[in-house]
Amino acid sequence: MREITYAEAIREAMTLEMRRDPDVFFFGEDIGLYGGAFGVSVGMFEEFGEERVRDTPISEAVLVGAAAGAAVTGTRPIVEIQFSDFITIGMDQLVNQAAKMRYMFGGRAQVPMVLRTPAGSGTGAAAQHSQSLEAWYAHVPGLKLVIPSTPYDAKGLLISAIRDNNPVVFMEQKLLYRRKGEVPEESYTVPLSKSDVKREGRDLTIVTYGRMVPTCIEIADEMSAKDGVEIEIVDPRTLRPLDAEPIIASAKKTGRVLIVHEAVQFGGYGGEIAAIIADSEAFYYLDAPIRRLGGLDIPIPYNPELERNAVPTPERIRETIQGLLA
Amino acid sequence: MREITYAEAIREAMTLEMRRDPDVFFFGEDIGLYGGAFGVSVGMFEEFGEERVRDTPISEAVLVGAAAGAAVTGTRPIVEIQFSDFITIGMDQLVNQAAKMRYMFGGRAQVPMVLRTPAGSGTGAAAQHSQSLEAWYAHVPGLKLVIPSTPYDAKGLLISAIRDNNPVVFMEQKLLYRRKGEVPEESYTVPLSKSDVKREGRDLTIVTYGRMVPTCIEIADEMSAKDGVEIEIVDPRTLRPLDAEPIIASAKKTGRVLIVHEAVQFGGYGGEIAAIIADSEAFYYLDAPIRRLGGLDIPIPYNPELERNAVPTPERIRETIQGLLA
Amino acid sequence: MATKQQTKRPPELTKEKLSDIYLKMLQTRNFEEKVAYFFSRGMVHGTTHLCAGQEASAIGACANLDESDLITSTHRGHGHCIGKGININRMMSELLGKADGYCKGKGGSMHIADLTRGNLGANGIVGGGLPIAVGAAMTLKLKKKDNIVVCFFGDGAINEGSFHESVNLASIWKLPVIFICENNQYAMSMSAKRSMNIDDLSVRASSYGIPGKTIDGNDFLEVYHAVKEAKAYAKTNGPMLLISNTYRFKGHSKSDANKYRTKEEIEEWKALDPIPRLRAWLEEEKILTATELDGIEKQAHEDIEAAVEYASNSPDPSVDTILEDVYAD
Amino acid sequence: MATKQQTKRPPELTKEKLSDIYLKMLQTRNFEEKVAYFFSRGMVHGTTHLCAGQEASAIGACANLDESDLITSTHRGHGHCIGKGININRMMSELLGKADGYCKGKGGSMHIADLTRGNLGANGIVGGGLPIAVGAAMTLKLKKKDNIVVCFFGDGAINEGSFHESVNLASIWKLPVIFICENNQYAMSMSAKRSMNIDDLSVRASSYGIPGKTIDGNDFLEVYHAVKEAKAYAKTNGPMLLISNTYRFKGHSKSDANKYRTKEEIEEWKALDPIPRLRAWLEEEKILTATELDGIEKQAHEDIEAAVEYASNSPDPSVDTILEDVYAD
Ligand SMILES: Cc1ncc(C[n+]2csc(CCOP(=O)(O)OP(=O)(O)O)c2C)c(N)n1
Ligand SMILES: Cc1ncc(C[n+]2csc(CCOP(=O)(O)OP(=O)(O)O)c2C)c(N)n1
Ligand SMILES: [Mg+2]
Ligand SMILES: [Mg+2]
Repeated sequence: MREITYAEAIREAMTLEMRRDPDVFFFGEDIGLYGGAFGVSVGMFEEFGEERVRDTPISEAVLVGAAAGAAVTGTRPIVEIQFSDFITIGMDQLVNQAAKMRYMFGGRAQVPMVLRTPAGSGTGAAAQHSQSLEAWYAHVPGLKLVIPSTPYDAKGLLISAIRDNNPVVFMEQKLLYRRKGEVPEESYTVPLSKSDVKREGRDLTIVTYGRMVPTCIEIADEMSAKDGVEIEIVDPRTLRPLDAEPIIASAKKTGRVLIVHEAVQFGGYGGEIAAIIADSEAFYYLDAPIRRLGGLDIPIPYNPELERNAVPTPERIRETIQGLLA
Repeated sequence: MREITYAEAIREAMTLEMRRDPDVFFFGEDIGLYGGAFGVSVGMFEEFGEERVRDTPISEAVLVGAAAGAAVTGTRPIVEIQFSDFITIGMDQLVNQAAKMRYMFGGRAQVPMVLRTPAGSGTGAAAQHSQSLEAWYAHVPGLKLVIPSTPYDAKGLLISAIRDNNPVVFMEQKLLYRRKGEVPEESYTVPLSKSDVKREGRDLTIVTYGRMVPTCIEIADEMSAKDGVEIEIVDPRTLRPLDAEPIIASAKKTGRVLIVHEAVQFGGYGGEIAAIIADSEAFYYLDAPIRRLGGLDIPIPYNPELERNAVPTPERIRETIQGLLA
Repeated sequence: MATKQQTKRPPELTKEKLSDIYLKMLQTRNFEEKVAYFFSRGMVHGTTHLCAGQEASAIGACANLDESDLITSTHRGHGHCIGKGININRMMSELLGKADGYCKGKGGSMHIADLTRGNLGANGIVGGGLPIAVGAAMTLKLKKKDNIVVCFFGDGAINEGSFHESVNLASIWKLPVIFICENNQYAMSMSAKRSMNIDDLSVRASSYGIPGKTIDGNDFLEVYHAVKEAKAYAKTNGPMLLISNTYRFKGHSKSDANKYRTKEEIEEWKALDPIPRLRAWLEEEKILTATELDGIEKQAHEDIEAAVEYASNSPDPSVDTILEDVYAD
Repeated sequence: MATKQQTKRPPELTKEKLSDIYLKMLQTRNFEEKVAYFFSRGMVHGTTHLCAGQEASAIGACANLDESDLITSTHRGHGHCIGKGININRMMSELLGKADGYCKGKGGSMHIADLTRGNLGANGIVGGGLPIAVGAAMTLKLKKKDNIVVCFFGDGAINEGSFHESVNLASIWKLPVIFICENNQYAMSMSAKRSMNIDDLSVRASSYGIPGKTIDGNDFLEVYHAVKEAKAYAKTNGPMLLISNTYRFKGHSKSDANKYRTKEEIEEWKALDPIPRLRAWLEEEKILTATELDGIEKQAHEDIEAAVEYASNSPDPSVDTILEDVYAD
């Protein structure tokens, strides 16, 4: 099958939906002629024009809130926040408005918006441009939260997100933007809230998402070839509402669990996964403590070697797996 | 000993520190003549005058950021955000500026500020005024996070927070403001990052904080009297950086753990506690899955009976304990 | 104490329309008196923010709107709701947290919304409605609808960043929004004088290259005319900022000792109460007779009694519904 | 293409001072040329934002400041740093992520700060520095210090809510802050014309009842004078807003195809390059001879070479330091 990048897959999802549904439109900083800070939307302005692909001033609070206001009145906006770190400026609008409108209004409103935003470290942009704050959004009833790990998932999940009638935070992974994978040309959906077993195995379960998925798969393949260890990798893809069953089932099967994410470990999403397993039937099947490997307890540093070490490195992942299997 | 309320204890801490240290000052919305939305600062404007007790416009972004700017230049501001839900508007300043300055600047800055703010439901103020978002702050390196559960702790912890050289988010509990407890008149500190065993017991550990502490103690006392069950209650008090040892020790001792908080369970702080236990030595001593009891997966509703049921009720806590002991 | 209401009466303000307007102002006042009573008796938990004194501003603005025009409101939104044609029975039910309330008891005073009539909701966040209004106007533009959005907010909200970002965005995209700042002189205990270094808040329009105008918000006709003009302007030219000067007679919320303002000041403004002013004008202009006006007052009273009756008979929401309404299918 | 620099020369601008100013402008330019080179070769990871073309604005403003005056800067802050007297060796080291950098390699281009000289730091968040500047001025006020804060930000930042909240708060408390908007006509690809419905951004001062003034930011003397006046004003009266009109010669950051502006426009502005303009004036006014000026140019060049040398010899930070510097004791 044709291979395209993660960024192209995202562009394709937006483009297909905008062709299909005149209510879908797109706005954000430098997404027009410039094509977005990461080039994700190159060419969309040319295709759809300035009514549906709108460059905005640097005003994240109104961007997020306007998406909610547009959505609740009958359109399907996609708003891009240039780096996920800047959602902080629109946090009230996202969490107090978009996420809560439906409930506060007794179910008599819906807010079908998508907030697309790149997350993560690894680009040398330091502390204010490199965070992975998905744990925050995962904690907010009313929001959905999606983090795709492959071009295929990115396209299918984004189409689902655009069609979904709720506010969806769609966190893209900077370090995956240029990564290629097989993606059908036609439109298709990958359902939200469906965890995906990205690799089957019997010896140990890794729960991970986003950019850590390919890293963990590589390690797993390597260890399979070298040591005959078979690691199962479960990728929740939608972090809220979470489809926990496949995670619990895998933990039951392997009895050993490692949770990996780039986000700061303390207070990170991995805590929720660990807690769910520790309070599930799988508890009785565990042969070892539930291990987590997240980012160090620091802001992301600038120096490349420090930056690399601020998040789980392949070396540390390997070591932790070995520790768990020992 | 003299008994005063939680709100009075907080006022006393601020007042004593402002008398002691001319660099401490205080600003926020309606904290002056009005005395604060919850009356916490009544009389302080009269004592310290408008240079050091400053009413502000409704502008949470600059309030939080100005506290950081004042702190990094040599004063010790206390900023009050009228409801913790409104920190969302100042989130960039708190998380991208205040919390990260020191690290980004290679340790060559310090930001000794305190952000005081009331949190929690139970006052009939509905979804936008009732949240418990401590999990967010707990996830941010560079911040400290304190939630006191008694008037005694409130006073001593706030004095420590004011003297601390880092940005401290000090989340007060609305439902505790009017609750009384013994508090010495003189100045004293309760150290940050020191978990406190609020009640000793051998049969089960409850880890909880804030307003759920008195509720859990009452239930524990009741069950002790009625069923002879002895519950140990550990209150971390400082949620970041966490003193995990006493929690792990208690889990080892009792073998059964329940984590209780008002915040939405999914993605809540309880996940971190559960994960820490599940990855500690205590794992090997557990006789039952680690149970959590947090808020339901909804925004806080208005109707009083719905509101009461949105967070762990004494009945549900009791049932869960019984389930764990069964 | 001028009764300025002598401004010309436009033809569309028929007797029926004006009767309805007067009725709505009275309904608002009476509604809130009931609400205040309930709160003072502890019959309702939580808090509420009364707009008594500000009715001309709310009702006068909304009198220009069709059902398909949109509004965003605030924590002090009872007048906006009634102005936009809400069902009072269900509004009262919501205040009492009942199942028949607009939000099934989940929203309460600060979150009443009626999307079927273009009311995008009150808001518990000061300044929270402005970005939503801008987004709603984006929908109107995208769907080429000939409607407008009226965005209400206070003199406190005008100092939030969201005001600045919202008005700027609306200005460059020429979105059909009328930003109405109801300047009741205080944001909780903070007076507009202390919170801003300017006297006439309408100067803020110039930062966005849009027209700004300050009006007597206690004069129904002045409000009506200003919003009428603004509506015509907004449809073709984009946003406008109106500062509607007014005053709240009651405390900020149920717990307010009013320490920050004087009795004299309150009395001065009470003399400018928009309701008797409108009545006086309606009589002077011989649009309605004293008897007719009395009749409307009685009607308003009865409507609210009926609403209380309705709300009291409405059941509490079942706790079983607590998990519903978080996500749409 | 006027060389307006004929404005009167104040006595404190001695030959030495002007030599230093010219040197700093050149150092900034040369510094950035090196940085651009490093980035284009992939010798530095991450990104950087060059202020080439804007040096008069940065250095001209800072030339008014003592070490105990404070500044907040932006992502495009190299000129502010050098203007505020930073050690260039350690600044270059930081850009290269080295242990001797101002931030020990943890901050990089977007986070250089030098608190010992009143530089409160660059900022990766557009508009992020404004609230910090206001807080810094609160410290000055509380401690009764006779200093000011200069807060730099861009024409993009002026649309952030933080601008509005910050200037308003400073205005009511009469805090000694000069808000300097360096209007280089673009925020990334968004022109000021498209992002605002106004031509002269200084009108925004009127929203806060403070003075606003627009100046030619490529004219060193004009900048110098305006900030001198503003400084005197700010110390007794509170904040002021200056719009410093200028232009960035380079793309927004290292990856910018410059699609949104024309070659012609760039050339027009290059003709207004503040560095040759200052040189021409210094020569015309016979303050410095051509030989002296050449000497300064050589000096600037050597300073940057030395900085590169210093930075290259500086070790990388040890990975063992990664967990340090999160919390103060
Ligand atoms: C973001 C935010 N900050 C603070 C509050 C608390 N609060 C509620 S209403 C209010 C005053 C609002 O003043 P104004 O905008 O003038 O409206 P008014 O109450 O006068 O109608 C305050 C401070 C809030 N609800 N939201
Ligand atoms: C809050 C925030 N939004 C967006 C960005 C991405 N970004 C960085 S610089 C920039 C343009 C800033 O424009 P301006 O303020 O005019 O400064 P200039 O780059 O022109 O010096 C943008 C959009 C950011 N860093 N922070
Ligand atoms: Mg007001
Ligand atoms: Mg610019």
